Amino acid sequence: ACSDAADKPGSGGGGGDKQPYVALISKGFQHQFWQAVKAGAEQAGKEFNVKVTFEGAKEEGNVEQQIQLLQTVIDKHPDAIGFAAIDSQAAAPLMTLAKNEKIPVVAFDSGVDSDVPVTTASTDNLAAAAEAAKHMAEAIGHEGKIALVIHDQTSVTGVQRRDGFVNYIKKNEPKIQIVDTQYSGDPLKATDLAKAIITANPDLKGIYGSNEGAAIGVVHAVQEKGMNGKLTIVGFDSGKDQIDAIKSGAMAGAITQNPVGIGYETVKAAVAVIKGQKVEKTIDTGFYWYDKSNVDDPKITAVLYQ
Amino acid sequence: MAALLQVSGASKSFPGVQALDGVDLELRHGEVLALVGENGAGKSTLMKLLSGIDKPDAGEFYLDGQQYTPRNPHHAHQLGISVIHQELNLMPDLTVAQNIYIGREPRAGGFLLSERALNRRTRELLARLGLPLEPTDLVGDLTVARQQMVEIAKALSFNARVLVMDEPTAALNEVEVDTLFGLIRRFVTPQTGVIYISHRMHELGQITDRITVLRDGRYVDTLDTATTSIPQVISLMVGRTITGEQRPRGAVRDGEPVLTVRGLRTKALLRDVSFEVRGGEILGFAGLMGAGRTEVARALVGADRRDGGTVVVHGREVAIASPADAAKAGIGYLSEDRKRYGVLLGRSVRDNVVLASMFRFAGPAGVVADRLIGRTAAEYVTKLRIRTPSTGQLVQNLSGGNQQKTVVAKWLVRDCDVLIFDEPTRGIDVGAKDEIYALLDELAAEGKAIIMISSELPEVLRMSHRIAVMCQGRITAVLDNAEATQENIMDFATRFGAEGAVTP
Amino acid sequence: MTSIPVNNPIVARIRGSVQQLLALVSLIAILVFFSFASPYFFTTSNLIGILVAATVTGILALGTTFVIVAGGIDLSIGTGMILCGVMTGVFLTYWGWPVWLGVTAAILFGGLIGFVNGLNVSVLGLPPFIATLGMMLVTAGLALVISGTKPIYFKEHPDFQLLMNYSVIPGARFPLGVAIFLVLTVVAAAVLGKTIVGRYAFSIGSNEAATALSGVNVARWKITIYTLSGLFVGVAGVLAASRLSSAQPVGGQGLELEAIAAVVIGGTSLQGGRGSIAGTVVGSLIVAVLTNGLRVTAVPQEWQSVVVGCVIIVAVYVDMLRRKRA
Amino acid sequence: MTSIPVNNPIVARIRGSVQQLLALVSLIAILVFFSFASPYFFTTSNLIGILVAATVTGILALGTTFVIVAGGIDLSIGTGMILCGVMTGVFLTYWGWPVWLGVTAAILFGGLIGFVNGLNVSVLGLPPFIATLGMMLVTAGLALVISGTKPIYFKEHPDFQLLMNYSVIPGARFPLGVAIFLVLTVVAAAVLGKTIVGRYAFSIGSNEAATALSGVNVARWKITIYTLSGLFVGVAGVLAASRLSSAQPVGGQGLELEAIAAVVIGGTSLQGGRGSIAGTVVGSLIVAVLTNGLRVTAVPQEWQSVVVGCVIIVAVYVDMLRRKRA
Ligand SMILES: Nc1ncnc2c1ncn2[C@@H]1O[C@H](COP(=O)(O)OP(=O)(O)OP(=O)(O)O)[C@@H](O)[C@H]1O
Ligand SMILES: Nc1ncnc2c1ncn2[C@@H]1O[C@H](COP(=O)(O)OP(=O)(O)OP(=O)(O)O)[C@@H](O)[C@H]1O
Ligand SMILES: [Mg+2]
Ligand SMILES: [Mg+2]
Repeated sequence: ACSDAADKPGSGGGGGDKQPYVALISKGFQHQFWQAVKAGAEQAGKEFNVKVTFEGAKEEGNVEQQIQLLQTVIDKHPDAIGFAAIDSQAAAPLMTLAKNEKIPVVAFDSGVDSDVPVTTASTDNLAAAAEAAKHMAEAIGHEGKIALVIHDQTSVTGVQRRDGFVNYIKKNEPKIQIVDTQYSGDPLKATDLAKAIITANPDLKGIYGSNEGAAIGVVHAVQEKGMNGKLTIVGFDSGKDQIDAIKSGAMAGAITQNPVGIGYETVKAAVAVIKGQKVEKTIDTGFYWYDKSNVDDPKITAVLYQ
Repeated sequence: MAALLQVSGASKSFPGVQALDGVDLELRHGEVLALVGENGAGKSTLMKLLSGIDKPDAGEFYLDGQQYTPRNPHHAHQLGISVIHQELNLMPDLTVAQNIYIGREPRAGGFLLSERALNRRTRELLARLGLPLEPTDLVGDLTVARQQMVEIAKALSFNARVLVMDEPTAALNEVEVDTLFGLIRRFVTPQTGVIYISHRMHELGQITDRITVLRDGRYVDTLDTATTSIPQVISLMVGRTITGEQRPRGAVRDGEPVLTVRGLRTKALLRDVSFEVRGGEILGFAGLMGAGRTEVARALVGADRRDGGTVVVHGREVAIASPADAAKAGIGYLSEDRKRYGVLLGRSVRDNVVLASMFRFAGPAGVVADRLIGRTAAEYVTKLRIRTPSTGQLVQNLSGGNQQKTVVAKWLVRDCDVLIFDEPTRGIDVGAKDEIYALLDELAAEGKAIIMISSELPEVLRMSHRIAVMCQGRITAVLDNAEATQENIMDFATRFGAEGAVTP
Repeated sequence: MTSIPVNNPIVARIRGSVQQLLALVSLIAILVFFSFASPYFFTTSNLIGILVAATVTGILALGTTFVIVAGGIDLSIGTGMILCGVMTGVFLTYWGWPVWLGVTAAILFGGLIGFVNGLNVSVLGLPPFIATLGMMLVTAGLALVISGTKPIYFKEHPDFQLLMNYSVIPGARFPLGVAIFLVLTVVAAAVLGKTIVGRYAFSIGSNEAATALSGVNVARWKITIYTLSGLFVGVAGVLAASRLSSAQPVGGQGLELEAIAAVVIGGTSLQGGRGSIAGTVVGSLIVAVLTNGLRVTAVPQEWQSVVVGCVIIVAVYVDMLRRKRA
Repeated sequence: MTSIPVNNPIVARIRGSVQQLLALVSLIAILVFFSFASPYFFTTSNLIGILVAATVTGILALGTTFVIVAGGIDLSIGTGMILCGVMTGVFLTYWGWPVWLGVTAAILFGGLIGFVNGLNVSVLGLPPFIATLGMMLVTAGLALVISGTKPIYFKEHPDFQLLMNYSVIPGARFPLGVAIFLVLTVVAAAVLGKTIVGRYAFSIGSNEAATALSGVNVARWKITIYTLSGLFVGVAGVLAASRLSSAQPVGGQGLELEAIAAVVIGGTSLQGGRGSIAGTVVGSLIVAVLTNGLRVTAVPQEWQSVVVGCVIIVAVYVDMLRRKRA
């Protein structure tokens, strides 16, 4: 019985001659951010009539799991792969493999440090975090103590969103002191963690949360501490809780990327490559600062997810 | 010449218990010394000191006149002391051969084992000892009796000078006891000696040379077996005289059968087992090891799979798929394997005594009446003379016989219509045995139907109104007490082959 | 030479309580240490913060104490809790049920998860590890499927968040959730210590075969015990959702180990047959205090888990030494 | 009517092998199912991919089989593996050791972790769950501390990645890592089945007290067994690092449950005393095939864990039914 199946191995062309197939491997899939990227990718899939699949590591930041996914996908011989590397170098052998199998790769989200991808659709996280730092500094009057709750200690986005923020403060804001940096992207854990930071630093003026989970954790911590309005919170990404917090003034504002756009551009670029068209080496999908003043601006609502 | 083994002034206490208090003991070369005493007298504790499991609080040991201080059981082995403990110490997941030679495996060099050599060596040993065991059988699949044989084989496989046997026959049958005595006689040479602990008084005359008596952790006396009568020993043990009746009081002939079993079958062994027990009657079950008595009980109460057969209680057929169903139908089963199926070792005496009847002590919201439980437990501790500092003592800290009494108490509290006692007096001292016999008589007099499985023929004869004899999974005879003798029971117990099955 | 007899039940009882008290010593030592290490540690608001942080895991640990005492294990409590949170969202937001009904239903849903675990363990006879590992994966997946991998917000019921956060002592910001945790502790202690369920849990954990042969319907009681644990999972899920005023569909994995660790640190044996609710509470608090203290003293996060690991080992070791001596 | 006697050792042996073969049936059923479900599944390259995916967890499961057979448990294998990977990075990249030396040292480092676990369990007498949970936290933290929370790349040793990836069968892309896994399987089976280490593992797991009474130095053998398991952790760490050509300082948490699950699915009892390496390998493959098959057939990711959970429960149940009947 098994031999029936063995007779038709995935010989080259993969998806066959009908619909082209683009497989996206992202860093995660459970968070809303990735769901938004997925939505963008699927939207493009419909538009350009290609089959799109989207998978990510179960635990964001688990390189091993991601490599596993990539391996499985390469074995299916799609017409193009979209890839958001957790660790570019760890993926290098598989990038080479994809190249040898003649499967074009489009990098997205944070880029892949390799010459295999034909293009990269990403946000400059360093610059985005610096923008958050700038707004934080303004909101607290360019002096005082602040703390950071970063969603992940080792991933590229975690590191860049921390370093971009820290470097900006160091370079431009001599009177601002970063007193503590702790790590969790789980809203419940981030809440307890931010509470401890606030406890230990009664004169704290602001906290920066580097993704949705970290940011809403900070918001809840401030609420539970009964310090609404006494602390400046700057966040990252969107989500209903965060948007509500901004509207109510609990949060000063946040940086958002354009996740739907990232997904859309990735698939669009992949389709172009499959058709043999030339694409730019980088596609900047941009980031935006949003706060109470512009949260209802159509340009902003277009890139927010709830 | 110095004694082979000498103990002087050994003392040992546990929280709340002075288990041993200045005990002396002398084992001579070439003798079998009996060590007797009531449950909790301290026999096992003394043996644990000798084998290096526990350290004495005070006292000295001498082996051939030289001071002997065992550091651990391994050290004791090396010095030539081999102990069969009262509780089995076997690895159920290993085979017979692997159990016997654990720690002394034949190697094929370095770390590599030679399973073939191991099994060959074991087969030789078992053949030499005349024990009917298969080296490759898993010990967990054996009955207690066979497990006991594995322990015996293991102890004899050492080239020991002193062999200590703590109630080796508690689970054995007359025939196997004879085999064991043969082994002991062959073991004893002018260089060796045996300490033999047993509650079966009639065995003492058959195998021992002298008898040392302990009472309440103290040394009482040492007597020559040849010039001593059993009542004499017993009175030294318990400090009073005991006169047991030899045969049951008048049988309750009429009356409805309380339990009727028809055509009980199991895949492994039982073939068409049918019998009935009336109210007020004690039905004894006799048979050789592996005859299937335990299996009848387990299949009856739903502990094992049944492949056929009906069970009728008080005239109504009951469906029994689990011991819970059996208990609901009024049938209680006391297992022969105390440690595995009897006690909760890590729980208190109190918890064990009320385990089978917990619902009686629970209020409407499931809240249990602790005070009532405590009172009930205390009552049975007194009634059965369970030697324990309090009802809160963990059962694992009781002596073997007192653990057994605790299990008996559990079923007395439950108050079933049908009680199946599988080796109920296993490890129980003579005095307490009589108490248990009296209790069984009392229960029968109350109109309960009682099944008593026992490997001690005198006990079966003493207690049962009728005796069912089993062989190879069939009932070969049901004898009235009046017509039963040790001889005809043994005859029916060895009716191998198809003919001779009876269906009453 | 002779030891003191302890026939006296009062002496025995005092000795027992002292032993339990002693388990507290590790906790107190940690508390004292951090009080000196940071001026912000021993403040009302921080101590309440610790209790809040301990609430969800603590409630999971309470329920799972029963399962562990009965010789089982439940790996599905972490993700099961997440699923119960999501179900709260479904009942309240998607289906618009009133709060009392939705919350009750979510708690019962937790009971259902436990009931299925109980069935798998006692009727199918699966090893608890496998049965509940399977359930862990199933509940983790279902939480994502049912929520559409998005948090569910309690738009219709802005008051829902009060369940965890409502201040029972005005001014002191002592949240209702913590009060519920305390009440559940008392309930759990009573059930384990004073009722037939608790007795059977101990018996089954101590020797399942002997308990069954004593005529106890072991299958039924195991199902009861897993269901009971599931109800605690349901409560934890509701409170977690209330705290964030949203049902988060991810996470939970790892919480089961944290809860089981709290139980075992509290002296309950994974072999079954031994344990106490008081120990579990102390165990939960040790973990919560340690985590909070390290954060308040701003120990770098990568060192925190090293320290927690070492302290757990030492705390349990010290506790064991004391038991041996007592 | 009478049952067949099994005194015959050959009959017994055949019966034994058939039983083990039967455990394979679930695996084969899953393989057949996916072969029909997707044309991409039953291809050489995908099957090799499955083996590659099974390698790291499989090696962890092999080592931990010994611990579980001996009645213990090891929760530190996942994060311990991560730490061994980091140590490989330290030895090769930071300290510039040659590959053979660095790899050997990293494997021995794994042994050291196991050794410490063994000490904690047998000398301090800690429950294995607590001892190894503590170690899990400690190793997770140390991996971050030592690496400075950054991956370490093997710049100096570009060949290091060949350890996992080198193709032993030219053209077929059959990687060396998988070959190592297969060799280790044979080694583990031999050690468990044919040596004194294995015998004592079974004996200790079956009845620790009785084993000690028989004069076996239980403490020493437990330390040996945990150390052995640690060596497998070391190998897994090196191969994982080689595969990613980088030492990743995070992850690993959760792998221990996966490995233990593989062991238990393979019929090894968590009570100790019973188990086999063949079973563990089949267990690992069931998990790997299932995970891969669901991906290849593009089952939505949120459903995957639901399916895996159910299949694990069913597979173990079916396996148990067969054992009962045999
Ligand atoms: N570990 C222990 N902790 C507390 N008490 C103990 C312990 N071991 C034994 N004892 C007590 O010491 C006394 C002597 O027990 P031991 O087992 O030596 O009796 P025994 O003579 O062998 O009785 P039996 O005939 O019933 O086997 C008993 O009262 C028992 O309860
Ligand atoms: N759990 C078991 N697994 C396999 N075989 C068993 C099991 N229990 C009993 N047997 C077998 O069933 C047969 C009957 O044993 P059973 O215990 O009923 O005998 P018995 O008459 O009670 O004798 P005794 O208890 O003295 O051994 C024996 O051959 C025994 O090997
Ligand atoms: Mg004794
Ligand atoms: Mg029997």
